Amino acid sequence: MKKFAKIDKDRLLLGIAAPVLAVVAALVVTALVLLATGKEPFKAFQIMVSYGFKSDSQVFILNEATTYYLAGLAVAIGFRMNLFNIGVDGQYRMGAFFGAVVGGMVTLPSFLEIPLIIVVSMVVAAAWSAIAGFLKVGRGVSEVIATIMLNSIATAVISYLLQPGRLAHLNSNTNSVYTTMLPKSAWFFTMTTNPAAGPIEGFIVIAVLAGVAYWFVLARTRFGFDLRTVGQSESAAEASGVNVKKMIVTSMVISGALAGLVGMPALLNEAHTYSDEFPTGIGFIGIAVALLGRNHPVGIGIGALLWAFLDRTSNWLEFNGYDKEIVGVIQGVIVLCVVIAYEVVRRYGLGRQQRKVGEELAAAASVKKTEAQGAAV
Amino acid sequence: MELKGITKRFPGVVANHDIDITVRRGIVHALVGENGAGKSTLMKILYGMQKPDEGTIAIDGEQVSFSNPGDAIVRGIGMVHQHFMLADNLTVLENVVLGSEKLHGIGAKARARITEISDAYGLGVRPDVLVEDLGVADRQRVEILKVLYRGARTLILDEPTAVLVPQEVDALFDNLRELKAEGLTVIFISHKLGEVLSVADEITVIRRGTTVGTADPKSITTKQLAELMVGSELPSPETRESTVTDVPMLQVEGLRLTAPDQDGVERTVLDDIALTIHKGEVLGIAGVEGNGQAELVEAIMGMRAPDAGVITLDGQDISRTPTRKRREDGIGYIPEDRHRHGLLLEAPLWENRILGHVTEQPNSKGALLDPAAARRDTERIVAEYDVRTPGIDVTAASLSGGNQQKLIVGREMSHHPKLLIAAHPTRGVDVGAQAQIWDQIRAARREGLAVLLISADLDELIGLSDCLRVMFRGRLVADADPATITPEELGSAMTGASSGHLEHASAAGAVTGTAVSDTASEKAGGED
Amino acid sequence: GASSTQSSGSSSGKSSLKVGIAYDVGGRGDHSFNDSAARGLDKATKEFGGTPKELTAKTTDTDQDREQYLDDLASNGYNPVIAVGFAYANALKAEAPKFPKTTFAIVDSVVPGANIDSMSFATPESSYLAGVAAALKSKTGHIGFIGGVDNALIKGFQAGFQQGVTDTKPSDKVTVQYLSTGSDLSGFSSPDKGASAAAGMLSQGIDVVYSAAGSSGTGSIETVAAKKGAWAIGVDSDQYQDPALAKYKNSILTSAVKNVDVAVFDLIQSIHNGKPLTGNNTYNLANGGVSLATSGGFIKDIQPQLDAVTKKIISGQIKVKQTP
Amino acid sequence: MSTTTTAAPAAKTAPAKAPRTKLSTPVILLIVAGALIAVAAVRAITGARDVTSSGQIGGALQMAVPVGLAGLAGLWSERAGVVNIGLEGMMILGSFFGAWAGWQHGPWIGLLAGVIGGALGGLVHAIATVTFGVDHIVSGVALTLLAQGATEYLAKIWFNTGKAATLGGNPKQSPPIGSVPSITVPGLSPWLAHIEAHHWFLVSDLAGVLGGLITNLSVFTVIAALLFGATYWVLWRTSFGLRLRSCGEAPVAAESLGVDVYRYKYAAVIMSGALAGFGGAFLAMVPAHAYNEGQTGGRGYIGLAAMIFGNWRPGGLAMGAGLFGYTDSLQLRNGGPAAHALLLLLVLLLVLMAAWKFSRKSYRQAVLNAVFAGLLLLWFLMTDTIPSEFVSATPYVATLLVLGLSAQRLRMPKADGKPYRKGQGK
Ligand SMILES: Nc1ncnc2c1ncn2[C@@H]1O[C@H](COP(=O)(O)OP(=O)(O)OP(=O)(O)O)[C@@H](O)[C@H]1O
Ligand SMILES: Nc1ncnc2c1ncn2[C@@H]1O[C@H](COP(=O)(O)OP(=O)(O)OP(=O)(O)O)[C@@H](O)[C@H]1O
Ligand SMILES: [Mg+2]
Ligand SMILES: [Mg+2]
Repeated sequence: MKKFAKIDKDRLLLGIAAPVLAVVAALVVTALVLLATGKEPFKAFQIMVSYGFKSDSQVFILNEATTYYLAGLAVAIGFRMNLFNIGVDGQYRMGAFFGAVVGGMVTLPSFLEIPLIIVVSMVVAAAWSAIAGFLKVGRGVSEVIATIMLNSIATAVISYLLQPGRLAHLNSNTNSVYTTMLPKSAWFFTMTTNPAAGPIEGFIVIAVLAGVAYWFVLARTRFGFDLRTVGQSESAAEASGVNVKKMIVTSMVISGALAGLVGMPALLNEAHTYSDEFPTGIGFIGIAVALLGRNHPVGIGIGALLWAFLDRTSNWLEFNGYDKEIVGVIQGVIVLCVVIAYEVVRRYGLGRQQRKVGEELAAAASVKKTEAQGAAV
Repeated sequence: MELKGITKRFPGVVANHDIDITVRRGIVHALVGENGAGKSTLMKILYGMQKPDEGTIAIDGEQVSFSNPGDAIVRGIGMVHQHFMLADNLTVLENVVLGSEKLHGIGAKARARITEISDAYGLGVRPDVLVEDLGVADRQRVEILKVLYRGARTLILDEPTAVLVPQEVDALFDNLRELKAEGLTVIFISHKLGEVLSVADEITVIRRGTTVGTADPKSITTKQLAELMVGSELPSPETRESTVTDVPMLQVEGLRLTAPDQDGVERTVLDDIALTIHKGEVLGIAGVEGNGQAELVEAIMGMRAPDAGVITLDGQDISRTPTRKRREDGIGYIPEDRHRHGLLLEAPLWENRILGHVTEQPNSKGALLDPAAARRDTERIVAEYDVRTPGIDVTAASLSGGNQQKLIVGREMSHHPKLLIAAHPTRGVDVGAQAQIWDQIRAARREGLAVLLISADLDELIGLSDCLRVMFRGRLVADADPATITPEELGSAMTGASSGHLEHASAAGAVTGTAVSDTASEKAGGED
Repeated sequence: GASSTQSSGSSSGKSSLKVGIAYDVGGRGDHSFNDSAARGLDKATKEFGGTPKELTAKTTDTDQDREQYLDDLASNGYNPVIAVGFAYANALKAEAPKFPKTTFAIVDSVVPGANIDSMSFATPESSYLAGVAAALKSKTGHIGFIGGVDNALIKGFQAGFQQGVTDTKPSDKVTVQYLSTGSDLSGFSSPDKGASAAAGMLSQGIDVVYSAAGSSGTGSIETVAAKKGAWAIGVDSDQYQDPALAKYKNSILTSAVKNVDVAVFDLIQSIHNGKPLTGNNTYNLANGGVSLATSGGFIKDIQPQLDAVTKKIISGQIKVKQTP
Repeated sequence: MSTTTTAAPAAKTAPAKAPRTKLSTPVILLIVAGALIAVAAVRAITGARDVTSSGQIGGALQMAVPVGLAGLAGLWSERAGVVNIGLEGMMILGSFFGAWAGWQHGPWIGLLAGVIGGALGGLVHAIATVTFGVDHIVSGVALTLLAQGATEYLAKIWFNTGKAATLGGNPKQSPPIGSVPSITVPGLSPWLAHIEAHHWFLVSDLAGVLGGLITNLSVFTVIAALLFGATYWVLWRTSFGLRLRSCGEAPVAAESLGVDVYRYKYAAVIMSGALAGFGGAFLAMVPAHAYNEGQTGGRGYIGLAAMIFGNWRPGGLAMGAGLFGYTDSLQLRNGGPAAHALLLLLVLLLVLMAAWKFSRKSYRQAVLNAVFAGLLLLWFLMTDTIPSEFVSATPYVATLLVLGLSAQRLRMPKADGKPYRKGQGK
């Protein structure tokens, strides 16, 4: 038993080694870039850290990370079975748009209104994502390409419908086009811990629940086992009795449904309408966050927090005379370093384990042999 | 050519340990040893594909060091690998000239040269066909041509006969003798000792990564050679006491399967297959790989949807049931390729124990997994089936092939299947594990298990089966009684040279195919 | 390191003016209203000294982020704090009450509040004038409008322009082409698309092309410049003066200028003078907030007609449409 | 089993393979002619002249080149077994560095810099995927992210200061770059234009298409076209190409014949980056005269789709890029009406498809196609334009439709995207 514990501890250490390695590498690269462009790197890091840990920063980061986390989960569920859902971006926008439209049309008590909006959003996003799933299993179209095209098509669909006279209104004062404002009953609750820091958006609770559900389904259910099996080896999954095609569509649908949650904090906690300033591009952040977190629910959380931290501090860097675009460099380098580091560590771990198993077995064999010889004598 | 003190370590294994071999020019030198003994590794070292950790190689007295196969090729060494090294989507010509374009370019001159060599050795290779359109024997010839094209004087053939039927083996040996006559050196690897004795001039035996001796093919018998290889007496798969009942467990009728090939053209891969396996019966299927055995297994497993036909398991029509349900209903499956179909290599052993039986006890309760119970049961399997591992949390990839296979067998047997589909159950498994697996199959059969056995090892097939069928181009073309049939006779049917019921003819070499019965399997069952 | 911002410019000794500005997506250098705002800022800084602080939004920003920009600026003593773009409306609504002593401003939107200067621009009016100029200059009677992205703002440009053309020459035809749609903002930054659209128009016999398309407009201006006798009309700033377009300036008939710089400058000046501007300030033809550029002198010959129309618009005799 | 004796049994069950359906030159010409007739008919019926005008074809060509170069870049890399979804990032690098050198030293140096910039991106992708064995898609995504971050940062520093700023550079845009020379065939071009102006059925259409291809042709476009030919020649006619392709089909086999697979993969991926860089530089210098942030606009991905559409072959890829360039240019040039005319073309296509399926006895598919054709025809007849929002989605819808209709018959290099480690082949 002691042996297993040791192997597990090693695994944990190795698991942590990768991201740490990557972040360090990213810091080094960033420092070099800053130096090369004539800026002082250490002051920049210091600014980032001190600002990032202020209490209002913390609230901001939590709120931002909530959205990123959901996007990360949506992407990760695809990654877990080798599906690259690049289309979370289009999916969450479609979902949030129709959620906003439906929510604006009806006024119900909160306990009905909010779930209604969320469900509509999830269903629409899932349906949009399912198109890519069906194209993949039915016509063999790579989901990567299909979802990229669907992102652009989603943009067209939304901009067609988001017109005054169709499903939206024009505010001629602001030149902004928006769907009917959600009734107050659709506003999600917020929590205020420190008035100066602003409220924490209540949707963080849903995000945490989604993370727990993600973990539970994958690690503890038969369905999750089947899903992971497909991700690890499609052929073995097929032989073990998983209907791989069905699983592809199912997981695209689940991924899409999760994507349907991504726009909810912005809709239910912030804007209460879908307007032409609704945030776009979060799906792509989700990819980065999922990669950082290695598709693990806790890892994704850390990735989302890191990303939000970098976003937050980028403003302050700009404030302090740095070009905030440096954060883009940091983010790019971190992701690239992380994926490389994970691979290196994974391979090292696997090789080490094989070696260890070999050694232990050899030791066991020689013990047996000497025992046998002893018995013979 | 002299290899001295070669040592090669891989994570977890010492593949070669202080090996010494001397090969003289112009002879056929055979290298024998059981699976995993380190033969291929040694040859890859000689061919520059692997670097030895220790040791030296000398050619004609001159010490050499190869950093890649290119260096070896320059030295006149060529190798035909155990697994085909061909690009399917390239033409034969492209496959042959690849890497040696300097010799004759990649155009007309190369084509002429290929035709010339092909004619000289009677290989019959067509340069402009895509490799994917070739059968195994043709591919083998392309491999040999590749080596000859490079002007190799030393030819390494790593288990070239594994996928060939006896007649094709004879043709190959004729080619080898011709090469030898031309003054070429051939290093020949095989487990099939009869073949080795018939073609080799010298034999080196490797056991557990080291040379244990050399033998003279003229004076040694196969039995002695085998014992040298294994270090003890050879186990045998013989199983003669019959446990066959007359209760059918699996019945397949009129099974037809078509599948689109690369061009999208539908081809018939299974044609009108009919067979019955009774409780307690082992039905062996012989056939050259690629004649539909894999598809038959997949159709029975539900991984492919047949176009026509009825499959009945224990009286239940399962023709339309999904794979998972079939497994729950009692089909156990030892797949042909354990890495592709049997394991999750990067998952721990206990998760591999769940694989394929996730809906069954003790792996899950309702929709939820029961990891604790699964782990407990994995411990049990590890102990009962002698899986050598330090624990159940190591990944499947870190186990050796034999131990991986024992885990799979243990897993499948733990669910008390009614029907076991065993495709090459002992392929790539060492002798000890092989015997264990055979024992387990026999034991289960005694308790009424029906087994569909597919194997390329004809001795295994003959020894274990109660009844034999031969598959050729998607059809069951012949049947035979394992008690009397010889591997040669079976081999002849596998090439399609004979069909119907195969009777053993005592006249040496003569194989007559005389069909006698219409329901061959019943007949065979009754005979036992 | 960068010069410390907290020093509030005391070392310069000239002024303690600290101007904070939060641009919309695109930021300084977008060839559009952000750029124009930046010009106003630059002019004010030159005149009154002080230390400006510039922040820029991203496409992924939510209201939360935008609030943050304003908060960072206001809480660090910047006054005024200028939000460029209607996307800041919600954020401003939340932030302005928190800093009653700070004057905020927002471009292209109306946000009520005692400490808020809402700057709106009557761009349809200047586009109307551009339409008049186009109609008078076109020989073929076929005129083109290229919009960067089909949002409400750009549709206002389209509406005014079309009206200007048809009011002047009812028989003239206006062809409209947008480069991208909805949240796909690439239409503002794809000169190649601008060029394609312009080429398509030229081949249909269109000889005056008005592009309200951010930096995509450079593509269309360039394409139009390659055809003899065809005119391009620029937008937002006087593109005749744009160094990046110096090669083609002789084909730039005029530009429908939106003087965000004027508004920004006005505001900063008012703070400098201690009398902060607040409330709803509309910049239109009447007060010179929007105008038609005259650089190059290509519309000299039609200036009388233009002036007449301008008068009518100011007097309310002509009502310019906001939506097509 | 009946009572027959010996004899080779059942040879008929596995029929001899039908000859591979390869597109021969006459067949291709026939397809092209058919397409031209169909388009000419659509023009005649709908009156949407832009469908075959020389301007449209010229515009399509210009739109197709960056996509085609991206696709070609993908082809190089995937033929060597490395999936390259980082093309977008490499194009960004190409446009950025191309413009950076271009505004200072002219378009030729700019082109060189763009190619080098793209190649550097390729190098990073190669290091990650080949040396470190990172999943190809993951690495590509990460690379694009990095390229975006790095160029945004550098643009702010390089284009927004000093001389660059005075010449019109700013954080989003480089100063203008000098023009790339272009070619117009004297005599022939005007003559074709003359014929085109008559709007004769088919003749004018043909003249429009030819005219579009030879009028005002940028030298960079010519180079790009040559690169297609060169790629075909290098990959399918030289030993270098054979080795490179073998790395994408069967790297272990290649290794066993002394091919240094890593080296070829590196070469291919760097070449891929260089081509994508060319595509980016083209964008910054031919249709525009400056780097603009966001200029590549997802063309890297579209290029990949074009390559898949083209079945990993230069000819097919050129057709895919052409299709994209055609729809994109059409929607930009003439918006709604032209896209509306395309509907009719789609109807024709679906009818043909239905007929073919019917002859192939897959009735369900035939009916499905026919129903779709009917619905589209109805749409076509009931309206006379397409909403502008959907017009701009035309290229994406077209790509998806085409992939959906063709994807099953495609064949990618066998080891494409698979990890390969030296000395680990079994
Ligand atoms: N690339 C590798 N990495 C790690 N271990 C390896 C590698 N190649 C071979 N081995 C191991 O080295 C040992 C010797 O393998 P080798 O292939 O040489 O055996 P062999 O005698 O050819 O067996 P077979 O008869 O099955 O072909 C085996 O345990 C094998 O698993
Ligand atoms: N390609 C490979 N890459 C890495 N490790 C390998 C590879 N092939 C084999 N190994 C490792 O080599 C060891 C032995 O594997 P293999 O299955 O060949 O052993 P074997 O000697 O045939 O075992 P057994 O005697 O049980 O059949 C294992 O630790 C396995 O993980
Ligand atoms: Mg082995
Ligand atoms: Mg071997």
